[in-house]
Amino acid sequence: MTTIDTARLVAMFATIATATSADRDRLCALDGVIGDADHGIAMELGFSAARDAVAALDTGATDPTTLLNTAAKSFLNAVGASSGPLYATAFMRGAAAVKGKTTLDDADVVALFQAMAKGIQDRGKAEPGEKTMIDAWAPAAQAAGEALASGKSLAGSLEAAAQAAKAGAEATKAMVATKGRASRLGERSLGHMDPGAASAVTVIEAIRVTLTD
Amino acid sequence: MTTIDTARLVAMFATIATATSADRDRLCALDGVIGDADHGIAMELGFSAARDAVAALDTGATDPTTLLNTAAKSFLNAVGASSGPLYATAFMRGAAAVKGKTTLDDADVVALFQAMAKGIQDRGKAEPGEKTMIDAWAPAAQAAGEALASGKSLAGSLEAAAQAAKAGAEATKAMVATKGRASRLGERSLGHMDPGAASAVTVIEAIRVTLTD
Amino acid sequence: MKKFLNSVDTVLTESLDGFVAAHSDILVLGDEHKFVRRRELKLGKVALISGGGSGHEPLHGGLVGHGMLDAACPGQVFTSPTPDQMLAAAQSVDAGAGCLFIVKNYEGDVMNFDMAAEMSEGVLQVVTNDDVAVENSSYTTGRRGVAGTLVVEKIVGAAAEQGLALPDLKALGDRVNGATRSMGVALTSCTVPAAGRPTFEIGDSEMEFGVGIHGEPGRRRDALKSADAIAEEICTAILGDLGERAKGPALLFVNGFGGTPSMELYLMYNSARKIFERSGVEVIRSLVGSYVTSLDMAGCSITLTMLDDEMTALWDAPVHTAALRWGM
Amino acid sequence: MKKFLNSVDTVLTESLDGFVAAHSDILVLGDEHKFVRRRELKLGKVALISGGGSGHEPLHGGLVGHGMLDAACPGQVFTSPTPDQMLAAAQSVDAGAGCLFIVKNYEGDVMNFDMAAEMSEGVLQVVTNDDVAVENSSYTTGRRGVAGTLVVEKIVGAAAEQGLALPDLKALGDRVNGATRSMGVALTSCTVPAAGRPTFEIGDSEMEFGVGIHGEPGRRRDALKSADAIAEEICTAILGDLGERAKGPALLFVNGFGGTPSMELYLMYNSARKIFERSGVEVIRSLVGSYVTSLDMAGCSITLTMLDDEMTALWDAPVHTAALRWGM
Ligand SMILES: Nc1ncnc2c1ncn2[C@@H]1O[C@H](COP(=O)(O)OP(=O)(O)O)[C@@H](O)[C@H]1O
Ligand SMILES: Nc1ncnc2c1ncn2[C@@H]1O[C@H](COP(=O)(O)OP(=O)(O)O)[C@@H](O)[C@H]1O
Ligand SMILES: [Mg+2]
Ligand SMILES: [Mg+2]
Ligand SMILES: [Mg+2]
Ligand SMILES: [Mg+2]
Repeated sequence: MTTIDTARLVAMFATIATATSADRDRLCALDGVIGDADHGIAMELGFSAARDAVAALDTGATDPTTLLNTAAKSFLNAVGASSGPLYATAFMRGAAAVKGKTTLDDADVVALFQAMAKGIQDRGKAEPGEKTMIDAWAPAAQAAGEALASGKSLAGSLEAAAQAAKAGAEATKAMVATKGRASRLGERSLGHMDPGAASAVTVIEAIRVTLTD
Repeated sequence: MTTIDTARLVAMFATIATATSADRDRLCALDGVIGDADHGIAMELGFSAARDAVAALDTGATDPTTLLNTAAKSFLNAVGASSGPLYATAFMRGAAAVKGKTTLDDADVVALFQAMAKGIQDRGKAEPGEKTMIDAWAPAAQAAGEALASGKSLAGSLEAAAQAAKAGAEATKAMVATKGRASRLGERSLGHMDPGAASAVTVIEAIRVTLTD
Repeated sequence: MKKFLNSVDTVLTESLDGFVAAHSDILVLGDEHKFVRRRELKLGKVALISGGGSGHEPLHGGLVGHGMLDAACPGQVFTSPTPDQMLAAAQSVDAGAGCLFIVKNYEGDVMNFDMAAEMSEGVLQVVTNDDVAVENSSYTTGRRGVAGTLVVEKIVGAAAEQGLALPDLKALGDRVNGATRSMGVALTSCTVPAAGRPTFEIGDSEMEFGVGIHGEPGRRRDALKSADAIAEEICTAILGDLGERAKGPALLFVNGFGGTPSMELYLMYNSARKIFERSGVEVIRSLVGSYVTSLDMAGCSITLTMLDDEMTALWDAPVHTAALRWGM
Repeated sequence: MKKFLNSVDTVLTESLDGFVAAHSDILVLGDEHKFVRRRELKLGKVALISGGGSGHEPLHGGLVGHGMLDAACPGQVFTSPTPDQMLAAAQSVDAGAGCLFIVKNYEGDVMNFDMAAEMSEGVLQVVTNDDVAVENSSYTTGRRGVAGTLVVEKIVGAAAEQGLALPDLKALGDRVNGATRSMGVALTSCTVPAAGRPTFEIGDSEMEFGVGIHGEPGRRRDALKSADAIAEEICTAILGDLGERAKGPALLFVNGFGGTPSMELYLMYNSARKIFERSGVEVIRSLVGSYVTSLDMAGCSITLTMLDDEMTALWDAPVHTAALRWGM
């Protein structure tokens, strides 16, 4: 049983920020194909802001809920793109899911993770199969829950989540956006991975790495 | 001694119109080098309008002054370029110079011709040497006057005028416009004939042809 | 890229500084360039707040003032403003009667305004979606909100000035939006300063038919046609979409995208007006100019709003903003 | 050439028809498209008539109305109107107190207006020549009349509305013109519809410094500089030309040439204002927008008019035209 405290969540945001920053150009390029080429910038900006905001907190005096809400707000106000409200809502819902806890056990982390996915879906109202980040987040959240229920550790559960995210993102290549953003491209969107799904893989992998060792 | 009546002036405008129309593209091309490429269009438009206006007159009931004023007005209102007021003034001054006459003798025609040149100069305030139509009209008017004074016929006087115009237009090639329109081009205007001087040669030649045979 | 600028990073703040300085009689700039608001507030009046990506000037900042918006939040170029901007604006202009957000239908804008609305008390929203060109675009689910947004802001702004309550203003805004249809065409691409090159490639004798105000694709790429043929197709799409409603008094708004001069806009207006009137629309109000732009894009859109007496009176009501002014 | 048009021969008449239809509340079109005049004349008021080549819209037709021009005569693109137009306009708007022609200093315009003036009774003229870029150009002897013409028309228009007599209006117009300096820069060429291709070639990172409003050459072709550097050079030229007079209250007018959007104009305004204020000019009135255009040319001009109390009050006086409107 792992116990995640506030300090570990601070480290988590630092890792996500480093990972999305490293991934910036690829994400912009993916967004350039079916969107407006700024997704890498949005993710870098958002997670750098979140990292800095939570790093400034007094970890001893801050619970996970406050930390996650702080991250949400700073992400939101740093990014004018769709990904701003989507990730901000994710973290706010995660914050609500662990309300009252000072440290998080395996089930708490998985609940937080699932609340994040739910938050993205509620905010963006996208269904799986519409070629959005939901195609990575929804299967990842489901896989994490199933793994935990079948007795896996947090490490095993997040491992399952990361793999499901990767498969989900991969699957967006075969999707023709039928609703929303890239739908005007029709067949042109075929063969290209959705940038938000691609970045979700990066984010989820960074979460897995920081929360499981 | 030639006697020019109103009908002959009608014919004169027809000939000028044909000549300037035939010359249109060359004049536009010349204007394209140092101006705005519309001089041929302006001359064609102006003299077609003048031709049509005087052709509509009852020659029996019209004196030269009225005919010339009609030509002036129609030229003026057909052309929005500088050449409009310049030629309109020329014909109005010509009209004034022959006021009261029903037919024109040699001296009348030369006086009309000189008044035209004076009108252009008064309207445009250009001095000889500034690379304008005045560099054709002023020497032409002077040559006509001198020829008549030295006993030449109208044919001889207009012949002298046409030759002086041609030489004057030729001379504009060597002029750098120092004032007015083309002056910003500085040395760039060197080597090119002024379009207004070029068309003056055409107009004067058309006048010579119709009034002297 | 040929633009007047010093650095792509400061384009927005410098332009906003100039804008507010030039109109300091009626406007005030919020901290950190978060919003532009009207100088004189009116106690007890519902506050109207709009905003969106920059690059559409004079929308929305140029529509702030008496009889129209109370505040506008400028995002980065073609990017939604963030909720802290809306919240700061709301805090600054809320006069005790609540706020109405007027939002163009783009996913980023809608989600950001939604979040701001959820974080506030007493906020309602009107989402405009007047563009009949496409049902979904690269930025929206459902139709895009384009030039018709100005009409909504003017009419709702006048009603707010007259003291209408928040729920009624929302209903009015939805009604005006519902009576409004637009469609645009681009002759050239815009160039986003940060990108430094044209958003899309377009041939010398092509046009993008049904283009969005961010240069996003429209119905199709087509050969450049005559003004009459372009107007015919746009007006037919608008009339077709309005269906039975396309009869009687209307406002005709021909909007330039930034790179098209007024001579051409009036020529398009002339074409469009004839087409609409031929089919039973009576053009009783007109607006022609570059009000909802797409940076330096050459092109225009045509907007038709079917008017009733109330809407007409509100359109005519006094307005004093940087871009629209009459009656005062 | 990418323009909204049906045929190059009908561009002007179609655009004018649209223009007058869109503003039929205040404007009337003269026979044969010879002029545009205000709908309501004022008995005993001096009639203000301007005009010039088309392609500079909204100048001059957009400046016809209460408090400004009584009539405007549109020529062919970049070509003077003809005297019959001025005469028809004068006949239509003369209200018994004479006419003042306001003419931009171009040889064709000056000669055509001169002829019209000679053919009329009771006409005086103001010839504007605010452009400090060059002393003579391919169209003028002496300085060109450019965007400052709008300032002359506004201030003289207000005075005419208030009943000033013809000689006093001429004196006022000359005084405003004398207090006004402008200079422009082009980033792209305009394209004259009848020509069908750009008036001049210009490289991707070049600008034409001191360009005229017909795309005629300016001081020099130069590498495209930052907005601040461009503003610095223009403002310095204006200040240098004004000399001792460049102190105290002024109107700063940043004018777009047709293809430059408002975001960039306000950025230039921001630069220019700082430069002027640094040197003792106090910007108390501002105007930013595309008012004196050169078809679709990208670029802008900066105009400074040194104001006294009388001129300021006349600038502020109510005006109701298609392009400028306030106070009514
Ligand atoms: N309604 C939505 N629901 C879920 N994800 C969405 C939605 N809209 C956009 N996205 C995701 O956001 C990504 C684009 O994000 P980003 O480029 O940062 O924002 P924007 O599209 O505003 O520029 C898309 O690839 C997609 O995965
Ligand atoms: N002030 C002037 N005096 C005499 N001739 C002039 C003057 N201005 C222009 N011109 C003549 O007019 C010619 C150009 O005429 P045109 O092209 O028809 O008019 P615009 O210059 O208005 O386009 C010049 O080549 C020159 O000969
Ligand atoms: Mg994007
Ligand atoms: Mg974006
Ligand atoms: Mg010419
Ligand atoms: Mg010309």
